[in-house]
Amino acid sequence: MPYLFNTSEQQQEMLQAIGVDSTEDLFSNIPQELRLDRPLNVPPALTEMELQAHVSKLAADNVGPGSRVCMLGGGAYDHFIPAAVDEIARRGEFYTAYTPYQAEASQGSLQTFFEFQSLICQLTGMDVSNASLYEGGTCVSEAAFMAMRVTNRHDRVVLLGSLHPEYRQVVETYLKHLNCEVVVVPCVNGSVDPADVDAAMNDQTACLVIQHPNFFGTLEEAEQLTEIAHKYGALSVVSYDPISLGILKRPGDYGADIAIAEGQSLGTPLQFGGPYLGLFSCSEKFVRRMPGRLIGQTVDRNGKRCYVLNLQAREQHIRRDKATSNICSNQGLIAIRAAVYLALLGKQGIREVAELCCQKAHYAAEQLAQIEGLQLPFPERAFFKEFVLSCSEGADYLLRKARQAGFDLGPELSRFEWTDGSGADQTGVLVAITEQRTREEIDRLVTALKA
Amino acid sequence: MPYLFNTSEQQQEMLQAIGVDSTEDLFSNIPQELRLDRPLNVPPALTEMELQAHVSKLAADNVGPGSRVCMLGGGAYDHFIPAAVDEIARRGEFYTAYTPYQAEASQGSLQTFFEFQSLICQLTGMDVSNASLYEGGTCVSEAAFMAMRVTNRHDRVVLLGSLHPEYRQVVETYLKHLNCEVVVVPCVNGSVDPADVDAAMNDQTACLVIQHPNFFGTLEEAEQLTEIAHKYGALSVVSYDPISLGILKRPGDYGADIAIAEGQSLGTPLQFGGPYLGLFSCSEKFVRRMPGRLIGQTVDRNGKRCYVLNLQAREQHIRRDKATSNICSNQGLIAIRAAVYLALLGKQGIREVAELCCQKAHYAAEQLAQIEGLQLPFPERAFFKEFVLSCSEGADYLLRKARQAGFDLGPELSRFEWTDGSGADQTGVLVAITEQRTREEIDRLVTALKA
Amino acid sequence: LATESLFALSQPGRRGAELPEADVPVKPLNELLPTAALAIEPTGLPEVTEPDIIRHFVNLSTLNMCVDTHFYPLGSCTMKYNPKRHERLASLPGIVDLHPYQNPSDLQGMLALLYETQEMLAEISGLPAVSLQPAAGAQGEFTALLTAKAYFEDRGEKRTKVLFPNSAHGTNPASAAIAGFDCVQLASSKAGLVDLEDLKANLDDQTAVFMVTNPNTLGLFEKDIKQIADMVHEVGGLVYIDGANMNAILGYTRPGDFGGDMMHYNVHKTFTGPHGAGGPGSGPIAVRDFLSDFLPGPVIKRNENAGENGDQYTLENPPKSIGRVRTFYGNIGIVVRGYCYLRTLGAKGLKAVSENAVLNANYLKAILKDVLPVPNGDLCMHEFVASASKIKAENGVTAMDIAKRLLDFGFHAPTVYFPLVVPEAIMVEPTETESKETLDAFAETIRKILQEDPEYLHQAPHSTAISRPDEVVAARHPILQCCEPQ
Amino acid sequence: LATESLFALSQPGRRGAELPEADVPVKPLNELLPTAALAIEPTGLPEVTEPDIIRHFVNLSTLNMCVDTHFYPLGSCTMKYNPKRHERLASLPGIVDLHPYQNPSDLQGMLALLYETQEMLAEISGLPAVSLQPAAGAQGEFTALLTAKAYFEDRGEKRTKVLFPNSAHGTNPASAAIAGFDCVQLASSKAGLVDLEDLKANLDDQTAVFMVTNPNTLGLFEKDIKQIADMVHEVGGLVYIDGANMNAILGYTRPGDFGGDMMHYNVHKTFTGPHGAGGPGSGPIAVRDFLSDFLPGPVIKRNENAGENGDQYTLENPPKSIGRVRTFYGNIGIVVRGYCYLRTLGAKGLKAVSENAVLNANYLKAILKDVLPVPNGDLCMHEFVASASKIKAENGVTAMDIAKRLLDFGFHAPTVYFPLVVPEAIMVEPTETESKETLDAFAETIRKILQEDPEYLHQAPHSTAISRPDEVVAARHPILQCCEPQ
Repeated sequence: MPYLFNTSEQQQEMLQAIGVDSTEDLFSNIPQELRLDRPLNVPPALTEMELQAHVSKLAADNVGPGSRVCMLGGGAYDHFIPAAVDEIARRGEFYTAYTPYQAEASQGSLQTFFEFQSLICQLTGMDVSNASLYEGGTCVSEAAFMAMRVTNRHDRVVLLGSLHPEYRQVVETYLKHLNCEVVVVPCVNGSVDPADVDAAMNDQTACLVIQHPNFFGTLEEAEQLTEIAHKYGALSVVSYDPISLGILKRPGDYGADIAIAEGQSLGTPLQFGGPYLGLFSCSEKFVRRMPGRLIGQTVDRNGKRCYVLNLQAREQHIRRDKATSNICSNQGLIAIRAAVYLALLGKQGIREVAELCCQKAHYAAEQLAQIEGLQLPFPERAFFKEFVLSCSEGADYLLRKARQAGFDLGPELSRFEWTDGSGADQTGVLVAITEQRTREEIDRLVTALKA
Repeated sequence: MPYLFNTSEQQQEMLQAIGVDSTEDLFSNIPQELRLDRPLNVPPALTEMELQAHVSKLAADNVGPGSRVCMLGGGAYDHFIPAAVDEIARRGEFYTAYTPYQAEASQGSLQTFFEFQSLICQLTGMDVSNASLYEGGTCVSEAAFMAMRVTNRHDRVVLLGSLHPEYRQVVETYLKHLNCEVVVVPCVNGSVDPADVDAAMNDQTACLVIQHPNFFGTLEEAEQLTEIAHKYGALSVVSYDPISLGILKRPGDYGADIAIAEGQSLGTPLQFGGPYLGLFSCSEKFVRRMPGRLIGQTVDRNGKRCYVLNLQAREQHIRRDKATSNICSNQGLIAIRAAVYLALLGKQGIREVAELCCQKAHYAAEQLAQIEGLQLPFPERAFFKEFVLSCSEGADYLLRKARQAGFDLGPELSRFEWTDGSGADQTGVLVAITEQRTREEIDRLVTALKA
Repeated sequence: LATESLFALSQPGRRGAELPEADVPVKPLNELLPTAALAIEPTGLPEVTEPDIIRHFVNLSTLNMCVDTHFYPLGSCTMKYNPKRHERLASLPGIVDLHPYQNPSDLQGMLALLYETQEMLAEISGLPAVSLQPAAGAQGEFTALLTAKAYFEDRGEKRTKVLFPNSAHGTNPASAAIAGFDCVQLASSKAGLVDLEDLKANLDDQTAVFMVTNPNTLGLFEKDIKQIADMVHEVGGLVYIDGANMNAILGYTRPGDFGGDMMHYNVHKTFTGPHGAGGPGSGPIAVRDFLSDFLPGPVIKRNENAGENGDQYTLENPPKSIGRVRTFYGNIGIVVRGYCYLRTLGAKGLKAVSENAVLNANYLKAILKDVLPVPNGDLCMHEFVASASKIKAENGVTAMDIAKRLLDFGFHAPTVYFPLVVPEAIMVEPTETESKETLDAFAETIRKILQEDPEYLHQAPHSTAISRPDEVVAARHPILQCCEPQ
Repeated sequence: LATESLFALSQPGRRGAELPEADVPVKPLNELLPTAALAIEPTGLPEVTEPDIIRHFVNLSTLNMCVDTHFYPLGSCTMKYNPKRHERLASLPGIVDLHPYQNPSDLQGMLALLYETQEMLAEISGLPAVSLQPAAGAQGEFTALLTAKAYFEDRGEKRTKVLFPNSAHGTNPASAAIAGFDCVQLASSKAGLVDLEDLKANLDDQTAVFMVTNPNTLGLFEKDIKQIADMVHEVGGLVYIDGANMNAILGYTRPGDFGGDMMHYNVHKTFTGPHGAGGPGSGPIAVRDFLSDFLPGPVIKRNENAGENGDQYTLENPPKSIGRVRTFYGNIGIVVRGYCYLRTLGAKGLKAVSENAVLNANYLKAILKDVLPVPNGDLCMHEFVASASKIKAENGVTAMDIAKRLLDFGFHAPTVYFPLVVPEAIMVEPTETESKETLDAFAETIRKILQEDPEYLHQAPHSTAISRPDEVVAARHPILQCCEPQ
C-alpha cells in the first residue's frame, strides 16, 4: 500500500501496547450489522506509473487551450501566468500547511495573506480585504448577507440584470429560502439604465449589486449606480474584473461599500472552473460584519511585528449559528497565487495588461464586426476585454465555424436562463480577448469566419 | 529590463559613491579600440509571455514520447520518473545553491550527496562512490586515467568492442593525445569472447573496460573478464546499467575495481541527451586516486555529525596540473534526482523495475522475432532490457515502418563507426523495453510490423 | 529579512514582469472608454523585481510548519501526506487548462474523470447520488440542507428545525442558520455520544434534519447511530452525516448503511487534496436516491448509448434542482487530486487507510493516556480528545501551553479547545501516513514537556520565528493591511 | 530530525514506490538469464516510504543557503538569479522528453533552438564557430585545447606548451595537463595583470596556447590583451579566453575582438543555468573559423535549401573533428535555459546585465574599501578581490573568519583564498540581480563584523545548523558512505 508506514511487526507491537489482538478489534464500536461485509466496489488500484498513463489518456481526451485558441470568457479567462507564481505556490511549505491556527508556526502563510489583503486594498482602493472566499459567485451572496446585517434590511436585494447569470442563480439559491426578495433590473442593450435601477430601489433594499464591467463585457454607470444605492440607504456592492482595475476607476474611488470579484485572472489556471478565488473587500466601518478569514498585524511578546488570525469572534467555531458566515476556510493557496501575481505585475504591469486586453479586444471587435453576418449588438456601449458578437445564422453556427478553425468562443448567451430577458439575444456569443491573444490569431479567426 | 534592480536614481547614487560620472566610465579599462561599437546582433528581446509562446512552438515542432511510443535505447532510456523526484529537485534550496564550499550553509546538499554516495555503494556493492561525474561516456576516460595512475601503466588500455561506440569515441579522444594505445577487442555475435580478451591483455595494460550488459543489450562474462584483468595486474572497469542491478550481480560482488555508469535511468528525463549523470565508484584502496567530488562525514566543533567536501587536496584548485582530474563540478542536481529515485524504489522497487524490464523485453523479443523478415541476430545471448533486431529489408525499412505506426526504435547500428567491426550488422536496430512499455503497445507494434 | 514587508521592497520603476508592446493598432484609451470610467491615478501596487519577489516568498514559506516538514497531528483536519503525483497530474495540459465553457465534446476525458469520481464517492458512502459542486465542507452542509429543504417543500412540508449535538463543528449550526433553519443544540451523553433522551425530547414533526458527525468530534463512533437514525426517520426527518471523519471508516461502514440520508466529504481531508494553507477545499455531497432530483446543477451523467455524434458524458441539471450554489462545476482541481488518490488506493487500500489511521490513533492514545487522560471512550477511532484539565488544576499548565511548547520540538500542535464539550481539550489526529517512530517521539516529547517548569511553558514557544502574539491588541485595533487606507 | 540518515528511516517491508504486476507472460528469471549472472541477494537499498522521503529531503533542503533565499556573492561563480520561466520551459513536453537518437525530422524545433544558440554565442564572443558539447567550463577548456592541438598537428606542428598566469583557475593547468601539454605558469604584474615580460620570456615556437581569463580572476580587465594576443600570435600560438567572467563584458567587448582565438562560456554562470548545488553546468566553446573543422562532433547545421523532404537542421561532424568529448550532444537542458535567457534579454538587455554587474561590484567595493582594501586595481569589473591581510596582522581575524561570520547574518560567504596571488583573499561578486539595498546591508554587516571580538569570530558561525566542521579528521579517516562496506 502506498503512503503507509506500519509493517506487520510494528502493527503487532502497537496492538500489544493498545491491549487488543487485532486491528479488527479497534473497530469493535461499530456494530457488526452496520459493517460493510464486502470490499468496496471501486476500480482496482493503480501504481503511480499506471495512474500517470491513465490520467494522461483522460487529459488527451480533452482539448485545452494548448491545441485551440481560447477566446472564451464569461467569468474565467485565459490570462498569462508567470512561472514565478507556480514556483511559489508549489512549495510544500505553502500547499501542505493548513489554516494558520498556530501563529508561531505559520508566519509564512499569515504574512502572505496579510500582504494579499494589502494588495487587494491597493488594487481596489477599498479599506480592508479579507483573505478570500470561495469564488466570484458566492461572493455575491456573502455580500448580500453582509449588507443585510449592516443595513438590518433582510427582505430585499436588487441585482443588475447584467450580472453573470450564474452569480445571479447562486444569489437566488442562497436567498430564496430566507424569504428575501431578489429583484433583477433588466439589462437593455448591453447595460442597465440607471433610471430603471432607481425605480427598482426602495428603502427596504439592503444592497444593489453591480457588475462592472458587466457580464456582456460592457461598462455600467458604476459611480452613478452607487450614488443611487446610497440614496436609498442601501449598500453598493460592485463585482469587478481585477484586471480591469489597471485602467478603470477603482470601486473605492467611487464609493462602493463592498467590492467583490472572481480572482481567477490573477495567476490561477482555468482548471475547468475551480478552485478559483473570491475577492472580498469593504469599507473599514463594516469590518466586523465581514465574512471570511482576516489576518491582522500585531506584536509578539518581544514586541516583534507579526501576524495572526484576527477578529475570530465573528467565526463559526465561536459564534456558531450567529456567525457572520458559515465559511470556515479561505482559498489559501489561490490567494497566495494572486499575491505573487500582483506583486510581479505591480503598478506598471497591471496597467499594461489591462491596456493590452482592451486594445486587442477592440481590434478584434472591429475586425469581426466587418464580417458579413456578424454584428456587435451594442455598438454604443464601451467594453473592456470582452464583448457580445451576434451572428445572423445563429450562435451555434458561429461557434462551430470558429471551432473548426481552431478557435473557442463563448459562452453563447442562450446557454443561460434569462428570467428577466437581459440576455435575450439568442444569436449572441461572448468573445474574450486577453493579453495572450495575438493580432495574428485574431486575423486568422477573421479570415476563417469570412470564408 | 527583467531581473535588474537599479533604478536610474539609484544608479546615480551609486556612481557618486564610486566617484565616476557614468557607468561608461566603469569600463574605461577596456581600451576604446577593443570596444564593440554596435549593438550585438542577436534576436530581439521577448517578454515571458512571448518567450513561452515561442518555446512552446519550438517544442511542438518536435515529437516526444508523449505522442510516440519510445523503444529507443543506446544508453538513454524512457524509464518512469516518480513525481516525488521532481518535487525535491525543483526546490530552489537545491537548484539555486552552488557547490557546498561553506559546509555550515550547505548541509542540505552535503548530506544529500553523502546519501547519494551511500546509495550508489549499496546499489553496486562497491566501497566508495564519488558525488558524480558528467555522464556515462566521460566516466570511461576518467576511469582509464585513474587506472593509469593506480597501476602506473600509461601506455595501454583495453576496451571491449561491445562498449557503447560513443563511449569508445570519447576514450579515444581523451587518450590518443597522451600516446596511450586504445585496444578494442572485437565483439562477435553480441558479446566478446573472453579468450580474445585474454589475448589482448598484457602486463602493460592499465585497465580492461567492460560494459555489462553491453551496448547490444547482452550480458558479458563480467566476472571472468574481471579475473582476466586481474591476472595481468590491470584494473577491471565495469560500465553497468544501474537498473539492471536490481537483478544482476553487482560489480562489487565479482571484484570490479571501478564501477561506472550512465545514471540517467535513475530519475532523470531524456532531455535530448543531457545533462545526465556519471556514476563512479571504486574500491576503498583507490579512494585517493579517484576523480571528482567526494563528501565525507565528520563532526563539528560541538561534536555534532556533519558533512564536508572531503579530500579536496586531490582537486584542481590545490593540485592544479597535478590534480586527479580537471573536473571541478559534479552533476549536483542530477545526483539529487538519483538519490530520491533510489530512496523511493528501495530494495524491493529496484528489483521489480529490473524484472519488469527484463520480462517485457523478452516478451517483445519473442514476439518480434516471429515476424517474417525480422531476426534476433544473437539468439544464444542472454540480454537484459535491450536487444538487437535485424531486418532483412534493412534497418531504415524497419525504423520507417515502426515510426509510421507510432513507435520509435533504435538507434540503428549503422549509425556508428565500428572500427573493429563489432557492430557490423548494418540491418540491426536496438530495441529497448522499459517497465513503462505495455503488452498492448508491444502487441500493437508487432501487428503493425506484420502488416 | 524574510519578514520585511513586500511593500518595503518597492522602488519606483522596478518591475517584476514585462509585457509586450501591443501588436494591434493602438488607440488612445479615452477613445475606447469614457474618460469618466478611467482611473485617474495608477493603483498603489508595489514595484518589485522578480528576484526579490521569489526571495521574499520563499523565505516566508520557510516560516511555516507543514506536512512536508513536520508531524502535524491537528485533530479533525486529517493532515495526511499529500502525494506528489497528484500535483503533477492535476497540472497536466488537458486538465489544468480547460475552460468551463468549452464544448462538452472537447471535455469527455474530464467528464469521465468526474463521473467516475461521483460513482466512487457514491459507493464509499452508500448514498447513490453525488454532487461535486460544493467548494468546501461547510458549503456541502449548506447545499445538503437546502436539498433537504427542497425535498420537504416538494412534499408540501415546511419543517423548521435542525438538530445537532453540542460536540458538533461550528459550521453545522452556521450552515443551518443561513439555510434558514432554527438551530437546536443537543446534549452529549457522559460517554461523549449523542444523548438519546435529549434527542428524543427534541424530535418532532418540525424536525427537518439531524446533523451528526460520525465518528464524532471526540473520535468516537456513535454506536447507536442506527437507532438514532430510526428515531429521526420516525418523525419524518432526515439524517445528515458530517463526513469530516470519514478517514476512520473507509470500507468498514458507510453512512448510507448506518442510517444517513445525506453527507458531505472533505476531499482535502480524507482524500488528501492539499490543505493549501487554509484552502481550497472541496466538499462533495452524497444523498439518497429520493433526494437526487433536488441536487444543485449540473451533475455529470453517463449516456450508455450516446451514438455516433453524441457525447458519452454530459452535464445535466436535476429536474427539481435547488439551483446553483457556486459558479461552474466545483473545485475541480481538488476533485482531480481526490480521483487520483481513490484510483491509487482501490478497495483494499482505502480500508488499509482507515485501519492504520485508527491503529495509529489508538497506539498514540495508549502510550500517552497515563499522562494525558482521555475522558471519553475506551477505544478511539482515527483521533482522540485528551484533556489537560487535571494538569491545569495541578500546576496551571494549559492545553495551549503544551501545544505551544510542542512547536519548539518540531511538532505541529494538536487542535486545542475543541470540541467545546471537553475542558482543556487536546485533539490529536496522527493519520495513517505517520510512522510508529514518529508517534513514539511525539509521546516522548509530551512526557518531557510535562516535566518542564510551568512558567517556562506559559512562555512557550521559545525557538520559533516569533513568540506568542498579542491577539487582544490585534482584535481591539485591527491592522488589516500594511498601507495607509487611501 | 532533518539530519537523521535516510537509512535510519528504513524498515523492512516499507515501500516508497509500487510497481505494477507484469502484463506479459512471466518466466522464471533463471530461464531468461544465466543463474551465474543473477544477484544472490537483493541490494542494500533502504526501504522508506514516500512521505518520509519527502520530509527528509525537504527538511534537508532548508539547511542550504541559496540564491532564492540569500545574497550569495560567491566570487567567480556568478550566483545570479535563476529565472523561473526557464525551469518551466525546459520542462515542456517536446523539450524534456526527447531521446537523443530520435529521427532528426522529429527534432527540428530542438535543433532550431540549438542552432540559434550557436549563432548567438558566436555573435557574443566574436568567434564564429561554436560547439555546445562540453558539459562544463573545465571540459570546454579541455575540448578547446584538443581542438588547438589538432589544428597544429594538421599544420604539421607539434607544440608542447600551454602558458597561463598564476592567477588562473586551477582547471586551466589541469585541463592542459590531461590534454597532454606541458604547463607553464607565469607571474602576475604588480597591478594584478599578465606580466608582459614574463610572458615574453616564455613565448617560443613550442607555445601552443596562452590561456587567460579576461576579465581576470582579480576582476580586472587585461587592458593589454590585444598586445598580449599579438605577442602570442607572433610566435604562432593561440590565445584561449577563459570565459568565466563574461558577465562583465557582454555587448561591451568580445573575445574575438580583443585577440582571443578560442573561449568557453559557462552557461550556468553568465546565462543563468541554475547551479544545482554543484552542477550540471554547460561549457560551450567558440573558436575562430580556421579552428572550426576540428571541433568535436556533432554540431548543428542549417541547410538553407533543405527541399521538400530534407530537414532544415541537421547534426553534422566537422571534417577533421577531434572526435567526441562526451556522449550525445551536450548538457542540452542547461543550454535550453541559456537560450531562454538570451532570448529574454536581447542586445540591450545583455549589455545592461554587464553594466549593472559592474556597477554593483564597483559600488560595493567603493563603500567597503576603507575597511576591506582591494590590493589591485582602481576600478573593478563585475567582482573585486579584497584582502584581509591587514586585518589579520592587526588582530588575527582571517578571511575565513569573516566569511563564516557572514553566514550568521544571512549572507552567503564570498569566495575566500582565491585567487592564490592575493593573501587572505575575499572575492566578492554581487551580480546584477541584487539591489543597492542588499549591497548596503551587506557592507553594513561587514563593518559590524570587523568590530566584533576576534575570538568570537574565530568560532563563527554561531547560528547555523552546524558549527565549523573538522575537515582534518574527515580527510585523515574518510567516511564516505553511511553503511559498513560490504
